[in-house]
Amino acid sequence: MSAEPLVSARGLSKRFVKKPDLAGRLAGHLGADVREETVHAVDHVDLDIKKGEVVGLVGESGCGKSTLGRMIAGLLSPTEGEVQFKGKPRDKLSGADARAARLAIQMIFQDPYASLNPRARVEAIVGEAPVVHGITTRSAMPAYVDDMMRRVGLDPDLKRRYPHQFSGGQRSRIGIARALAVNPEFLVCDEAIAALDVSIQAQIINLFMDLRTEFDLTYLFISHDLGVVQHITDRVVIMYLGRVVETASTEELFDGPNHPYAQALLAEVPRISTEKRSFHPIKGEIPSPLNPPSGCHFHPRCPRAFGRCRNEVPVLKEIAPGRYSACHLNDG
Amino acid sequence: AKELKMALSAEPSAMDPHFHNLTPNNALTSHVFERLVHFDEKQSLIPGLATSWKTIDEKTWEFKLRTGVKWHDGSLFTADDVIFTMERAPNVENSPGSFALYVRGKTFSKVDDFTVRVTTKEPYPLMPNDLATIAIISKKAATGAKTEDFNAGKAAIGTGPFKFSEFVKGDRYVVVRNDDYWGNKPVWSKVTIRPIKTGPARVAALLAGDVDVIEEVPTTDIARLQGDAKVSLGQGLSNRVIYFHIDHWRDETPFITANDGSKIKNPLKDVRVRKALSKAINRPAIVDRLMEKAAVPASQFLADGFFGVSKKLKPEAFDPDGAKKLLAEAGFPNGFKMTLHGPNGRYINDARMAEAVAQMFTRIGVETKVETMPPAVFFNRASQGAGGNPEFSFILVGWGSGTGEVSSPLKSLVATFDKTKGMGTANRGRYSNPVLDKVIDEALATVDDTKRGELLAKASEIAIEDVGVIVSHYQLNTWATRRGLKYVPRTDEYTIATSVSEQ
Amino acid sequence: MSTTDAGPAVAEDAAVRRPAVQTPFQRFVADYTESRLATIAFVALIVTMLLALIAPWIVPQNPYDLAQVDIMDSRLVPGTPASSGKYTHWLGTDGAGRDLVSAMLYGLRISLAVGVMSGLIAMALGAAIGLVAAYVGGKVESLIMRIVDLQLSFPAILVALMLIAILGKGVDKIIIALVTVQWAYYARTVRGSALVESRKEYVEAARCLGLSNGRILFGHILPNCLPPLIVVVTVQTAHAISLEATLSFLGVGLPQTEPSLGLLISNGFQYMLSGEYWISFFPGLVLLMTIVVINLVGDQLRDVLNPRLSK
Amino acid sequence: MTAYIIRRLMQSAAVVLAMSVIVFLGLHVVGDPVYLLIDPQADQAEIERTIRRLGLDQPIWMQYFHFLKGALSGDLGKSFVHGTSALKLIVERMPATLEIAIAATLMAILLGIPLGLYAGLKPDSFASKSIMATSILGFSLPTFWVGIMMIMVFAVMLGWLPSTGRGPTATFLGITSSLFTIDGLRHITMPALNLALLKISLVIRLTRAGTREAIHQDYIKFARAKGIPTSRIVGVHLLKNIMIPVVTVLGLEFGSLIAFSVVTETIFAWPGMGKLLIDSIQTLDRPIIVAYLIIIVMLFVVINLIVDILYSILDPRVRIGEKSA
Amino acid sequence: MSGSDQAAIEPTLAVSGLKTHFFTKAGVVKAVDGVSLHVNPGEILGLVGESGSGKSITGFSILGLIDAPGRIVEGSIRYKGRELTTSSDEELRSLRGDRIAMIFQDPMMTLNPVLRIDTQMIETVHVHHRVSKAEALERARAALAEVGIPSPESRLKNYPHELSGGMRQRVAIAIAFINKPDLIIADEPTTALDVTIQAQILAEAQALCARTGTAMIWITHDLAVVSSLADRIAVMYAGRIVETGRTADVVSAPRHPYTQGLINSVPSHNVRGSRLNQIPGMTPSLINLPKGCAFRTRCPQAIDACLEPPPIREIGPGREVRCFNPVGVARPATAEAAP
Ligand SMILES: Nc1ncnc2c1ncn2[C@@H]1O[C@H](COP(=O)(O)OP(=O)(O)OP(=O)(O)O)[C@@H](O)[C@H]1O
Ligand SMILES: Nc1ncnc2c1ncn2[C@@H]1O[C@H](COP(=O)(O)OP(=O)(O)OP(=O)(O)O)[C@@H](O)[C@H]1O
Ligand SMILES: [Mg+2]
Ligand SMILES: [Mg+2]
Repeated sequence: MSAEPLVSARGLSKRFVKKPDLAGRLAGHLGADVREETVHAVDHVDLDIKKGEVVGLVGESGCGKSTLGRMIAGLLSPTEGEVQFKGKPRDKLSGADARAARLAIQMIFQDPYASLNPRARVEAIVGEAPVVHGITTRSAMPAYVDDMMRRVGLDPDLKRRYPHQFSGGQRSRIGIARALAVNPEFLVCDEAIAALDVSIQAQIINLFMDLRTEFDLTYLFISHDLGVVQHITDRVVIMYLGRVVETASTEELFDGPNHPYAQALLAEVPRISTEKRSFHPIKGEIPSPLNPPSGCHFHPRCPRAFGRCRNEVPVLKEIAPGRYSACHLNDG
Repeated sequence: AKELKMALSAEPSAMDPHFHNLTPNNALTSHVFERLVHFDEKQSLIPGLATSWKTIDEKTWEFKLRTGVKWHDGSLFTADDVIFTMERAPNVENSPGSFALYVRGKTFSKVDDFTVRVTTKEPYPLMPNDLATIAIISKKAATGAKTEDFNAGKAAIGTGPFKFSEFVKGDRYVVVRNDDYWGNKPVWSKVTIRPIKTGPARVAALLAGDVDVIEEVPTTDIARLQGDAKVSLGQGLSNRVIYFHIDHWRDETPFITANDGSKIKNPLKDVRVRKALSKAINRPAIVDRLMEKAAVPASQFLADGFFGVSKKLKPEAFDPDGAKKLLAEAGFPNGFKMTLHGPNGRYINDARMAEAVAQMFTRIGVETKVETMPPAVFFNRASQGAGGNPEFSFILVGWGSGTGEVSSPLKSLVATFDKTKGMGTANRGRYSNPVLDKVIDEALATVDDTKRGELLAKASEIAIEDVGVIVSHYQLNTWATRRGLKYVPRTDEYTIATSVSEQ
Repeated sequence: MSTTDAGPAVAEDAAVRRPAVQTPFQRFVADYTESRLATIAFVALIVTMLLALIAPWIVPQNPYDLAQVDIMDSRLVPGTPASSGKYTHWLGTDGAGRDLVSAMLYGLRISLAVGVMSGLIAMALGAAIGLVAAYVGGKVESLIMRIVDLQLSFPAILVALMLIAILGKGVDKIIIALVTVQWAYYARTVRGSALVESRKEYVEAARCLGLSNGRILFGHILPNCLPPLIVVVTVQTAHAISLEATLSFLGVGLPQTEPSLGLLISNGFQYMLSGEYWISFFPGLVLLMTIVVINLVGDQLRDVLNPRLSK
Repeated sequence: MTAYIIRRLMQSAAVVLAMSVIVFLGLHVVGDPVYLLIDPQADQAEIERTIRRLGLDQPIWMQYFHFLKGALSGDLGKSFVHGTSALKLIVERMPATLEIAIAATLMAILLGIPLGLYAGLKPDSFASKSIMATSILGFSLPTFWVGIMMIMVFAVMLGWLPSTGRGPTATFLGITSSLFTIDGLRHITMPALNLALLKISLVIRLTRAGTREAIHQDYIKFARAKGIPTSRIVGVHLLKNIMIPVVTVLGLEFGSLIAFSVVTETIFAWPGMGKLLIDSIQTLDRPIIVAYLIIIVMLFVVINLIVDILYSILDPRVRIGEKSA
Repeated sequence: MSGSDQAAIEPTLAVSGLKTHFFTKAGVVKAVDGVSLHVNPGEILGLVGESGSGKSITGFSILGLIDAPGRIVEGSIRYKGRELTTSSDEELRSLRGDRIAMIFQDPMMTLNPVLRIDTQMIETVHVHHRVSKAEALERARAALAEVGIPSPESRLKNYPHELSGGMRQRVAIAIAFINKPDLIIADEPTTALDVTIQAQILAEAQALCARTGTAMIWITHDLAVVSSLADRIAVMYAGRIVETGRTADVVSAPRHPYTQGLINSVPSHNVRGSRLNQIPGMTPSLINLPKGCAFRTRCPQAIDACLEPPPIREIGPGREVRCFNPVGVARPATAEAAP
């Protein structure tokens, strides 16, 4: 692993704003309750991912994991901040560099059904982009596709088929082959295994890990399955309502989470046990990102919240080497 | 109490008799209002509210009014009402088409309560005809009244055989018997008039027993209704002739080309071509097949029996070979291409008529296309579509003589177009023949009926022989009633309850 | 690839392999032909179209050529021999003397041509606008969609009536009018499915792979919007044919001498009560059957192409 | 809600403006009814007088400007043909049209929903298949053709119902309508049915589709798992969900009912505003045409508003203008 | 209160040899093909299996909610000794929601979106019990309070969409519990929920069963969830139950190769960062299952005998397995990945 991060996020924010239109504003003047609605999907996130690293991104539904992943993959443009690729702001790149940066980061999607064009054959799905970008030629494309399919453990004979003729696990493999076909360095896997059966999940996780060693890939692995995250990642980033609350190496985190939210999250992961256990869940629900709680977003549910948590946003501080947490409790 | 329900083919727009000079309006209002002079079914003049009229000198007419006539509100009819009427008639607010034409140039003066004098600047023979169009209204009831007041019934106080009862525009118009009527009291105690525009719907309404009388029976249904025991028909000649205007004035006419589509000189300026076209028309076939015999082949502007028609003129015989020969003589052995324009839904079977005639022309080598359009569009373009001038080359039109004599079509259709003189106002072919103009002018200034009749006949002959227009047929008007009733057909196309009698 | 398990994938394949059915098209055909009625309707539609197409070569008379039509032959009872003696008016003649069989097939030609042409033009136009709206988004999209909404909330027949009143008669005019009233349906459909499709992950994947917008739009999104579009085309074509007939009935629409089915019916309407039923009855039957057949096909297409119903 | 209404009003104002410009210009190009209105024997002076009186002598933009000025004060101009206020003419005719439109809607609901429900609940039965086949027919039948046939059969041949026209009216709760008299009902049956035919088919299909979709929903299965009897599941759980699209579509289709009444009114000589429009188009009576279209737009705004309100009553998920929580 | 003394008491539900097949155009889908299981009062039975293995259909079969083209073709379902497969529709209906209740997977879909919570709760009471409206309302309120919904009165007036997913699932649970049933079938009720919310629901379900003595069948594909909740576990594969036993026994010493594979493929049972133990292949189509043991083609322990369908065998008290060659007893209890 080199010291220079491969991909980094600098103060990355994404806000979704729903502005009232002219009529709405007029109505507002007439006293109607018309407001601009803003969702802080991602709120000033800093993140460095080094080459060869597998970073897990966890958090509950709606906390902004996908949004962050999509910004890094270049599918969404950030409202604020920037994504750097190999130390350079990606937006400032142009020409061949820009394209290289674009292709270097690929995304693996959650839904194995929706992520494949139902009207294209596997061959076209995998082979289109390499041909367009001149990675292979049209005539060499079939052989190239065969190669890609073999890499992900698919029989190349199946390349004339359509997606609907495959099982969920096979579709996942096709999606991975498609990404691999443009020689990426970095894969953003957004819940890439969530839709699969347990027994198939294991196969795909193994495939990810094999590919990693074979092609020196770097991963941002978004998942809500902490067991999987624990198994395959080197480092974990925990988000809550758009903010990173804790970052730590996987081992350290699972040994002892620092942030109260991380603690709660880890405690509630069901694990195979021989004992019936009694649950002591944290109270309350995940607040709406439309009007998040003041101060520390977690304070209404936090068992250890105190006055300051209500008013002051805790900053992400290094509490141990390579370990960051955003909690006022750390201030003593 | 006997009730009568009649269905009209058009919708009267007002109960105000001066609002719009339009057949359905005039027919409706004549239930309630009367004129000084009345038309009988054949548009002959008979006494109305005036018992007699005469010329004092060439330019002065005197009308003796009927005494003892009561308005529906009980007051007495006098010369004041006549004077009032003549003042109001041309000046109705928002009138889409007023009666001004019939009042203009006439000065009315009251001699006594029951005598009225009319003076004109020029000798004016058509005085009684003109006054037969203007309904007399009550000064007392209608002073300051607007059209709405008539529609509401407030001002709709007449002297006629029926009294106003209800006016629901587009739906129904109801009148009830005037028991104090001076003339023959009507049989019907209540008359409901409804517009049903679609022909078959009208027939269906009659067959279903919803109405007792319908006007304008579609020609297609005449045969069937004749055989229907539950229905009787009344059919009579109308004052309307169907004819064609021909472009006489342009050297190159827009809708005629050579067979290859290139421009040619206007062939219609050649009388032989016009004659050929007239010969090409199979009038008996039209009458027979198209009009279901509800028409008569035409020889001139008005049918036999009307004032001023020529006895000499006979319908042009169908002669395709003769027509081809004439065309060849005129230098068009292979004919030419032409577009025939016509209205769609203005006259009985007008669109199909245009099509049939186009067939006939095509057979003699004049390849004819047909273009029909809504009347509103058609008449606009036919009158002033080409920069204020008639647009088309050859059109199908009709003319109904409101005055019931021949001067009306002569003056409007074939007299030279002259804005200032008010001649040739509907001369959409711009036919111009100085000889003819002279005869017409003379006729219009001749008060003596016999002499005028001769002059009018002569004018008709000139116009027809020169093929100023091509006439096709006179329409027959057909009414149908349920069995047991009888409708006396009228040439003016009016449907009025007094023409319905029980058998 | 040696390290991963090529073995199991092949085993999977054995289980997934489905018999016979291969391409989406074949699957579609199999699904469609499941309904016998719809299959018959499809065949009937093809036959109808063929008949309309080859009409000039199979009918005894060109009813639009005035030289071949004679007023003297008007309203002949079905089965009467033609005056020329060369053929028989099997279904009689109309009021202008046109042989009804010939007139109906020619009328069918016009009706179908009007329906299909307006459908295709409206589809091309609407699909392009809809795609642009979905793709460009923002102000342009909301403007387009407002216009579409307005167009759709305004009854087609009124718009068509007004347009024909303004434009005048003629096949071209009526096609313009029908396109004007129809494009919005296509725009809405395409935009709707394009939005759905463009949110699907395969489109994101394509963007991620650096494919150009045009390629994504036309190579990936558009083909996936086709199924609903096809359904709309069929339904709208039937609708257009019916609308043209209605306009002709109302006296605006097509020229008198070149009657479509609607105009034939409308003309025949006058003869309804006088017992000459055939003049409007047969064209009415043909019109009805044509519309029913198209609707049946459209109905089945809707069922077959609806992703919600297919497993 | 306020924003919603403002948006609607702005939209319709835009439509009215755009539409009136188009119709004004378009009809101006086509022509005017002067030659139809005046006495054929009228001379040039009289023609010009008429043109002047109708205001047609002014340049078109001036005419439009006058129209706009009038429109702002609620005056949509005077009919060329009738000479009276176009607005008044239309408003006078409106009850007749609304009457058949409402009767047709009622028919569509009362016939369409039960049939559609049946076809949706028992999709494979012969009766259901017949219902659906018939509904395709209902979809395909040209309105005018059916109208003619109805008159032929029910009025002329069987003599059961009056062929044309509107029956006597009566006033009930301040509303004057022919729906309140027996003879009026007899008169309205055929035209309303004619108008309703298409909508009945539409409702059948909507209801069926909704039923077919809903019965596979978890909430229906959950209701069954709660032991709710079928009658209540269909009558409450299912119906309330189906009513949402049905009411919405019917509401929106109300506009097209009014539009299609043009055809029905022509056939049945029904004295409504549709017939007025057709006549006015034929006579190029521009003020009426423009006023009609404006009124229709307004009517639509109102109908849409009512539909939306109904929609939000039926579907609690929708609250107009409410922020999504 | 765990089902310790099974022999002595009558089970709340006993299913034996249940076969539910779907007769589709493509062929007969044997969704449930010979399932036998039982639950005792107060006991939680975890029914685990991969997607499509027939878990839900088993649940629906018990409630008599199988629609055409599906049909229970064989087997018996006994509720407190009463045979349900031969009961009339009306009898079944009166049991449903009253004695046997069900909770569904997707909380967004199970509540009728256009009816208020109170309507949906009260009707459940009213169709089974003749009580006053006030009484029904009170029961509804109490039921909501019991599943931990704050301020239940005001919640009753809400529509489903006004509640969060977790809240909705709680309402569904409250509806299931409202008539104090003897048995609840919970079909993956937490799968769609977030971890923290899932934990809350699990806690409440557990507490309720303990309090009311209601028996429960908890259907899930997540062994982890069920291992911490259930007293006993039944593992399903391709329409059959392949292994049952007390949770601790099954988890610590799986006997069926499939169960073992399932447990071994869970990451936490593997050394971090190493390759996972995976079951090769995929779940077979239920239309044409491999002959004999359906797991045969994926099984590392398959032997020739597996070409015949294996019978279910009792291999210990309350412990059954459907395998000719079960995983040896010799294996270490914490079947970790092979070193
Ligand atoms: N296009 C958008 N417009 C408006 N809001 C959005 C948009 N995309 C996401 N959001 C909002 O941003 C927030 C974060 O969404 P995101 O999809 O990143 O969450 P997530 O952590 O991936 O959740 P999940 O686990 O459910 O996938 C959510 O509240 C979501 O509603
Ligand atoms: N109506 C039906 N027609 C045909 N097959 C059906 C039907 N319903 C269910 N099946 C089949 O029955 C099998 C079992 O389905 P079931 O819903 O019980 O699976 P499950 O174990 O609950 O899976 P999941 O975890 O995905 O909910 C599946 O293979 C399914 O395809
Ligand atoms: Mg996400
Ligand atoms: Mg399930």
